Amino acid sequence: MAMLVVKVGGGRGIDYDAVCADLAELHRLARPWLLVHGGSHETNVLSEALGHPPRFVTSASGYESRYTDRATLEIFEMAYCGKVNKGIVERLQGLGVPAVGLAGLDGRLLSGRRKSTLTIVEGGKKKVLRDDHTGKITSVNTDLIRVLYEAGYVLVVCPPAISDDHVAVNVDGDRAAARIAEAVTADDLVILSNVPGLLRDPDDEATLIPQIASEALNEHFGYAKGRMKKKLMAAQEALDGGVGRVVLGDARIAQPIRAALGGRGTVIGRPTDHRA
Amino acid sequence: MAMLVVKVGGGRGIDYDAVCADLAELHRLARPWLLVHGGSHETNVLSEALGHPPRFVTSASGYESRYTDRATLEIFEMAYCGKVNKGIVERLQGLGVPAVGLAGLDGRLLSGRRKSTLTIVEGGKKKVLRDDHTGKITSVNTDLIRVLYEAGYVLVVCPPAISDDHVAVNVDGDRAAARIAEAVTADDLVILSNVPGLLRDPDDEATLIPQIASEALNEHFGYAKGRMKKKLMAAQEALDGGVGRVVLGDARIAQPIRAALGGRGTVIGRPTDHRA
Amino acid sequence: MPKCLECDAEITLKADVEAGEIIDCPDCGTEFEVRSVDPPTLDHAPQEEEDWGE
Amino acid sequence: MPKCLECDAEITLKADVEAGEIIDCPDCGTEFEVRSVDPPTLDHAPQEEEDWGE
Repeated sequence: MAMLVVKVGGGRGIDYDAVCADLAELHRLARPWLLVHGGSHETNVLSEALGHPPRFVTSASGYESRYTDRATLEIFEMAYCGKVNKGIVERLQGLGVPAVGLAGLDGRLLSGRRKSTLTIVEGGKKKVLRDDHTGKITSVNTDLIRVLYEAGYVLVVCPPAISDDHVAVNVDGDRAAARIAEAVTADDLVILSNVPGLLRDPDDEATLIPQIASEALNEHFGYAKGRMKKKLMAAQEALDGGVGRVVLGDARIAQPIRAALGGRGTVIGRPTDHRA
Repeated sequence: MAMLVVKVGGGRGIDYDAVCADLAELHRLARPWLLVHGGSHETNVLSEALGHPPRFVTSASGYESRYTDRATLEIFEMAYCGKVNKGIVERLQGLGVPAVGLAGLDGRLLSGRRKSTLTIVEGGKKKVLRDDHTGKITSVNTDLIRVLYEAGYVLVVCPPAISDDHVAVNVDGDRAAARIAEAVTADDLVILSNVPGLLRDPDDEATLIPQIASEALNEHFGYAKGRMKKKLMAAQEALDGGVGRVVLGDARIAQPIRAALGGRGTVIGRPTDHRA
Repeated sequence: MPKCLECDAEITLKADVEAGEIIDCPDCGTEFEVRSVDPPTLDHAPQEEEDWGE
Repeated sequence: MPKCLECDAEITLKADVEAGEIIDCPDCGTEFEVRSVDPPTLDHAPQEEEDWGE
């Protein structure tokens, strides 16, 4: 049975109980999966509470990202690797899933190349940020994944990754999921977030785009703004990496993963096989 | 080579860089070890900053512990599993050690029995606390440890454990290290903290007790107050579990682990073999 | 006024009594936990397990 | 006043210039990063890598 990679976002309104219940059912049905999760909402709340409010910057080429200085990185780790990761592991254990939570740091599960500088536009000025702990994933430690799955465990993974110069780096969770899906030759990558999928009009959930062929994905980037743009980039990278189908699904509905596997949301690549 | 279990406290003034450098050297010398770490100082700082100040309670039988309601447990996870655990893994990776950070939750590495109630004395009154997420370790998942060590990885472990009813529970780090040392049949358990070892007079570091025979340990409980009392309990449990030697060492000195292995601190059980 | 669950003696609760507090029956000495103050309800105090925790 | 590292033209820094800011040489258009404001020192602007991040 090919591996299923599921990415669940960390935004507001994500129902981890429903996601975990669905994952537990898939585990019971012997469908192997690996979960990658976010934690941006928790990180924002924690940053504010600790008097180090999040600073989002827009790169010269228009991408928004969290400026991750050392203090932010440690807050990021507390939210992602501490609260969210262990909260999910606790839920899954309670549902009979032998879950193991790992950050990309652990055993160099996710290695990345740290960007030495980030050029941003802020207050009408172009600026260079130097101590941004951000990177791009260059490799996935499939050996560590294989060892744990062969021993019967199931992985719950989150950033940060670790750079070649051994520094923890914040990486985009959706693209991390895509790289993992590619590395484990997953058939499906399901990306769940607090929106139904790719919408022609972001403010109108009725404008959901149900199906996009791989080669047509490029033409749809125009519909995506902010985080959705990164999800499309992730989908493109997964498809390029041999993943057959990427589904952008809604994390707020009941049985969100099986709904996505059944074609609910935006299916990119291989159309849903309704006989399965 | 028998396993060495090292416990490093989470108190103020712990020099994780020195501890990690020492561990990396031992790894280079092919001396297998497993690290258990604390994080109480970070947890206190975080609790205060989040407006949920730590509440330490004293049980009817005189033991002090952190009252761990659900909110405290999540702060505890952020500090232990997020900041401290991943900070140590990051340092070790930078020193060439293939470290993997796990909480006791992960893969049920540490299972515990949750105390349903805690009877405390506070403000001259005896009280029952109900939603205390505290427990005692009942079993260690040696299978998960073996799988990862055989694959060449090295473990960095911290609480919480997971209870039989699948709830994350705060467990005493020193006693967790003792149970792990017993489970992996370690020769040595080194417990490092921000004191030189067991002192006859806690305020005078010159009153260090260098050597205690296993059978004489009981007579020395009188010298221990607060956290040190728990370290002696942990030492007793490790010795009862077949661990040959427990050394209470100072985490603030250079090469703290090799100093402890060389007999510096309070050696309990098998005297230090100076030929080794 | 709540009654002792063992010997039926009447137990007067102090003004500053709190939920969760443990009190003893003045007659037979049995320990009770004040489960709630209003209305005052008592329950046998939980059996004290050896404590531990971080 | 700092000089352009390419064409030696003099580059006047605005009053609100910040360390890390990128400015262009008015003559040859080369981009520089203001490494420090006082004393004003310039360096070639870093080559822009495709960005990413959470």
